[in-house]
Amino acid sequence: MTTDFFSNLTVADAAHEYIFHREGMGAVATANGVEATDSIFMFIFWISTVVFVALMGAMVYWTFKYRRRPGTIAQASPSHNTILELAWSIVPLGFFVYMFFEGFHGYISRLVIPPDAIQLQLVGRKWSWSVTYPNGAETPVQQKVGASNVPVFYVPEDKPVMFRMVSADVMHAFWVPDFRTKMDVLPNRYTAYWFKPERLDVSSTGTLEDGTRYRDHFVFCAEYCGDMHSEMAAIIRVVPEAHYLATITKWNDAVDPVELGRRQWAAKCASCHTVDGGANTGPTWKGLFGRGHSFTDGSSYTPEQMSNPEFFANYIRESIVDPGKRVVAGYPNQMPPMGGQLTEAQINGIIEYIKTLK
Amino acid sequence: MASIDNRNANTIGAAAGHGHGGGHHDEGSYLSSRGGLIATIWDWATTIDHKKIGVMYLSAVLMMFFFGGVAALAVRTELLEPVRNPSEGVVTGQWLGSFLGVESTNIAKNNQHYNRVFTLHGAIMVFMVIIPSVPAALGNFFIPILIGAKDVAFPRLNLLSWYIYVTGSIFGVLAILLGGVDTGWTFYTPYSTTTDADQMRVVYMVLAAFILGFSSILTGLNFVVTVHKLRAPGMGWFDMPLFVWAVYATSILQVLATPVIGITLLLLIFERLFRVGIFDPGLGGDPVLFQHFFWFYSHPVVYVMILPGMAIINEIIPVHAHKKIFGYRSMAFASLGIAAVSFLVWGHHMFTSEGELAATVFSALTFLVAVPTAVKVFNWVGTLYKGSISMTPPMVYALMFLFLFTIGGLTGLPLATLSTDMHLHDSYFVVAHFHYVMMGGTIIAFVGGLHHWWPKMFGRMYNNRAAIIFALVQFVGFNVTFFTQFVLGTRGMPRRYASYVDEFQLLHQISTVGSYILAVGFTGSLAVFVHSLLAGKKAPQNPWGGLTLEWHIESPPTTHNFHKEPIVHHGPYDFDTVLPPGWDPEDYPVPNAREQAAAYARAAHSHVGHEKH
Amino acid sequence: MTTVPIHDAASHGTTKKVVTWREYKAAQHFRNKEEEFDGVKLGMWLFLATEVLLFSGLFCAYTIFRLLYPQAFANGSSYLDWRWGGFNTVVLLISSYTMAASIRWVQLQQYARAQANLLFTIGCGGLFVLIKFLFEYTPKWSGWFFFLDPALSHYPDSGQRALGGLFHFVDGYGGKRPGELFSYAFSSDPYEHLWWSVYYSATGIHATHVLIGMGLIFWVYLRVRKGMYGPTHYTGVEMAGLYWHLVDLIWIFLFPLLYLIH
Amino acid sequence: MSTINEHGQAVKGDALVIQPVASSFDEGDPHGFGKGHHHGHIIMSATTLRMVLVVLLVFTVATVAAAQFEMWAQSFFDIVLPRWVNVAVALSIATVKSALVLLYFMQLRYDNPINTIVFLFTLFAFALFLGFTVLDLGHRDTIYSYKAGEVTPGGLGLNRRTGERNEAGEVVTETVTGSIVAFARQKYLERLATELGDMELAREEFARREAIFRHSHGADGHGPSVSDNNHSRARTGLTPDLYDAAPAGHGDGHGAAGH
Repeated sequence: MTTDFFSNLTVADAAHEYIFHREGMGAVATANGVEATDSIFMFIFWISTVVFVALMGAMVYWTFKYRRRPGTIAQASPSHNTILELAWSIVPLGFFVYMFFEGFHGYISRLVIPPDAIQLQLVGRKWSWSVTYPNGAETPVQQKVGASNVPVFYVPEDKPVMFRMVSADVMHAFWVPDFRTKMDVLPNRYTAYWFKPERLDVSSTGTLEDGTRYRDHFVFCAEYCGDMHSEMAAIIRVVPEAHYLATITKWNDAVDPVELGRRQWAAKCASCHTVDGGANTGPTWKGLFGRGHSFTDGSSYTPEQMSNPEFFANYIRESIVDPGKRVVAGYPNQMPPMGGQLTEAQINGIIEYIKTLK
Repeated sequence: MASIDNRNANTIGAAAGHGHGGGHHDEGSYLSSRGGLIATIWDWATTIDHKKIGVMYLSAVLMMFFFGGVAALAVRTELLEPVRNPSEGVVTGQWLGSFLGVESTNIAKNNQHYNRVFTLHGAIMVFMVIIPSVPAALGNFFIPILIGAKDVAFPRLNLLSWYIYVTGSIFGVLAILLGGVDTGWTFYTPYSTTTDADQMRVVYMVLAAFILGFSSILTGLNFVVTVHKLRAPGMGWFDMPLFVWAVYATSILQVLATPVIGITLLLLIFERLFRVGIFDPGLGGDPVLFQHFFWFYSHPVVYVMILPGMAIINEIIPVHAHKKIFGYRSMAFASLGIAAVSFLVWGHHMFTSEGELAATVFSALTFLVAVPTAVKVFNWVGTLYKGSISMTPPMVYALMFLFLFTIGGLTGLPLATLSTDMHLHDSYFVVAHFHYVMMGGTIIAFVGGLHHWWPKMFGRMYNNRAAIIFALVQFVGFNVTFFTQFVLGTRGMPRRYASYVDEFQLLHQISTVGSYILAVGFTGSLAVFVHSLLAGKKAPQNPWGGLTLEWHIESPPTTHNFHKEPIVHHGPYDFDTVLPPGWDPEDYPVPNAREQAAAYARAAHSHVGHEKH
Repeated sequence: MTTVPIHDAASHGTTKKVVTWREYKAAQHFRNKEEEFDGVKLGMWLFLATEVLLFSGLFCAYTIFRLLYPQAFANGSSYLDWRWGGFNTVVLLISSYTMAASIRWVQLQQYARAQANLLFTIGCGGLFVLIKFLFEYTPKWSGWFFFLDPALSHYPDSGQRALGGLFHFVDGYGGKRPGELFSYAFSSDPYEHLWWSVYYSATGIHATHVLIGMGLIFWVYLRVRKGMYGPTHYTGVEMAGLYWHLVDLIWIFLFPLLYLIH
Repeated sequence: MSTINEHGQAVKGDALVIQPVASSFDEGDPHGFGKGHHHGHIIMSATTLRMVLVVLLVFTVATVAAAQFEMWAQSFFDIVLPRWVNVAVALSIATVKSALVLLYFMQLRYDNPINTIVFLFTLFAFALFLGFTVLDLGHRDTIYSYKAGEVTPGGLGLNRRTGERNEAGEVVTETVTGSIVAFARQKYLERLATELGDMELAREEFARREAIFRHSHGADGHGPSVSDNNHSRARTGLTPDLYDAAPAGHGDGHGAAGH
């Protein structure tokens, strides 16, 4: 496919396509700002290529031409040349000034958020992303990327979207390679990230069940944050605006506690707790209801205790609000207190959801 | 050692010394041992001879390079497969666990192994290999000789910094033996202050970096004083070889920047032990403040790493092209300029975390560094023009350096540009960029410098052809490994990832294959050196025809380097007017070669140029 | 095989025999004693540069947090008594003077006076550290006051005593500790623990330097007693002096920053 | 092939010395010791040293007096000086004092200029470090003001280590949400409640003790005497009655714990 693609392009476009190639999507999405960033990158790329080829050409040619011959020494040549030296100091400086200003313009346009941007709250935590929509909805949609299920965030096409970001624990960085920009997500401090997704008229990565076309973009965590750093991905799904509005309304409709709990799990717990019995950073939730526990402080709960719904609910609640208090033997005391990030209804939902995992 | 013992130099004069202060002169090579094994070891362990200390640094650095390299291979091997989910039967990474003695089917645990190994690789390579490689190993050996001194200014301090280096390395190894550290070599807070909260190993690793910083400070301090106070008569500032200039600039950086990492790591230790909270947002502290502290040191330290690499190239190119270096003064000032500007640009490591104002200022300043760097590259290539270029192994390495370092330098431009860095920051593009600079620059220059000075250090030649072949293997392996990573980076591969999405797999696999080729290349070079020590031909005094002071003395040098204080009468690169010592005037027709040869003969054991009598 | 022992003048210093200042010869790679002295002094200044930059991190942390949380720093500063700080400043200044004077006495071969000055300097350092720990750190950290502490009379007596009444406990006063250890109940600014983090880090590292300086000066004192320093060779005294003055210099800035401005 | 002379001209301006540097170079004294460049031995005069000490002590008194003047001006005349005045005065005096120490005690005035250069470079590096860090952290709100604020004042909270270990040998932690300062208040209040057996009593006792401690060190934390970015605030040091005629809550001696 790529060969076909290349044959229809000029060299410059082919290089651009190769450098930023995304499987199934060609070089780029056409999101806002991508073109400006790519053009300054390609400008630097071509300047660098010319300089590099010239320098290496001179180096190789002279190395060959002036190779050592017995009985001769180097020919006389000036050991310095002020004009030449000034020239090759000042001319690059001119290019650098241009690069700086281009980069600065692109940077500022990436920072100044359009007033009509849709505002979403984004929280990064070890090791997942969660987004709260303006109406309070959170995404229940998940997709498997690599080994993990990652959340899928819906955004409308061709509308500016802004994330106000904060981290719940260590530093993360929110990077969407297709949008060519990233921003660190700091604990206890807000940062912002905005983008305007492309129009969905170029190509799409798929079609939803109802026939809606969409395009997916990977989100990666780019600031090293621990064990599952590389699993801390998400997907931004660009859909038509009508579909976006309908979807987030649907998500926010009253859902039964089990479904609410499942969504919380998907958004905030799935990176450490499996529901299928698999091993992970934290204990699996499968069969948790009614399973005896022993803790690192030597105490233990019997299966009978854990089968008592009230006792069980209290235990789960305590584990969410104050996870360091009783740590299941064999697991690290690594979970952050989640009390501030979950409503009572959500905690209740999680408890109900766990009960269903037999 | 026995094989290279006891070889007296036969090149110039073995007459009795009459140096300063009537000191006791040992006319034997500095490598000569006296007495048995124990005595020899004791002699080396307590030596204050800068050459022996240099050789000890060299062996330690090479050993650490081996460990760091093995870790790198482990990292690359792990990345052959995109995802390691044991439950899906893709278990490429599990062997990494066994590499660390822990096996697990838990994906988080396996990722943890990966994280520890890349931290190990980074910390070892930065703190224990690249920083001390050129200044502490080759610098210790050659700085005093190049300026005509008997030793560095503070020989015992020099030995102390070697032992501090060893102590630091022991703490580092201790941290590894206790299970490894997964903070990354940058120790970013709050991750570094909260990970493995009950364990001491992160503290040990931080302490190791702190102690190694001390070693670095003391070495730098020593060199600054040495260069100021111990230059031979007649050697003005602008008569110094450019190697000395660049190491001098490096030393200033070491002295001025390293204390800041000292206090940073100290506060980090306080943070872990007492949770003082200065860097911890959990306590109202500021993680970005840590980054400022860290990069105020660690950006200049990038130049602590690359300037010595440039320093070596400054020596190799003129000597092997028999050509006066182009633009001596601009080279010297470029070294100082790079050192000065390097204090102004640390914020470019933080474009995505710092404020907009600082990012803009730092971006503008960052482009300034590119100017002196570009000047240096132009000057090196300019030196080749009308030279008499001999394709010896050091020259091959120098040309490789030019190729790789130019790529490394040019790819710094999109990283200095704000908008493109927003995309490339913390991606494989950055990884490739700094490997081109640090490895393609410093390490390649270091290996090239080793080839350049090996005959002088150990008195043995090596097999030129084999050395060149392995250099080319390294060249190929290096580019295959790291050029692919540029593409990975622009396409969206973040760094420090134990797993990745499928579309990156092909490039990752190419890169991994490249790293194996690279390993073969370095192993080959090691074999060349070992063969040289065991069975190499005896090295002449001046195998390459250099003019700087080290080529005026025996190979290997005697304990006191010079039999009497040298007096410098010509510049370090005056190939068009001065006959290289030990060279036949018939073969080297400089205008006054015959007269000079006669002058050498008169000054039986003098070491530099034509002394007045 | 040649077995000429490798031996040079620089290693003389490590032998048991005391080399008096008259006999002292420069290390062999230096041309003469003056050249060596200049070199050592340059090295010392470079080392002092590293010390200044070590403290620069603390000054930087101070500035940043002061800028960000001025109220916390004003509150925190108000717990410090300028009189202890001022007294300690005077102690260090006088010790700096006696240190400088001792160099002069060594140069003039007045060894008894030089030794007395050196001992006095060490004493001043000791007094500084003692005051710091007894009257400043201890009450704030733990609420235990030394019985001579004039501040003691202003607080309600909880009746608790230790070490035979040498220490009095004031309930609620202690707990002014850095970071996580902070447990002082009556503070009103949410960032006050950061002030204590900066305070203890800065003064603690400074006090460590005072202790190291005292050790250095004692080492120099012993060597003066052995007659190793004199008019033509007093490198050690000079270097210990430079170090001590630097410690003083740091305190000259720490004192107003921590005790006086708010 | 060029001659030496031609070369000599060709490279003139380049630093490399081709001909012996006979004019400026004396082999008997290769480093020019005879030319007065050596700065090694300086014997300070006793008078100078004493004068310097006296000046230093005077400046110490001056800097303390300046700080006290501010309080005095406020408590008697209700003049509130801008915050920077005190800072500027104190730091200026400190700079002068340190300059004296450097110039005389550390002999920079008489010494080899290279040492002064080293020190100035150090200060320059320090200035860069401080300047750029402040440039960043002091201007986070260049575009949006909300980026400068903290989400939770005093920190996100943490798992505070209690200093105890459980039977398994692991460090026992307790969860703190929000600032450790607020947490310390809460813990103390709970302790009082346990001692006194009643929360309301505990609150009263807490308020009583708070008044004592607040007043004693003079940081009221509220009211008109609070510092902000622009105004400094008077305070009294550890001895309350030095500036204050009638300290409140001081008479009843044994109010505190120990019941």
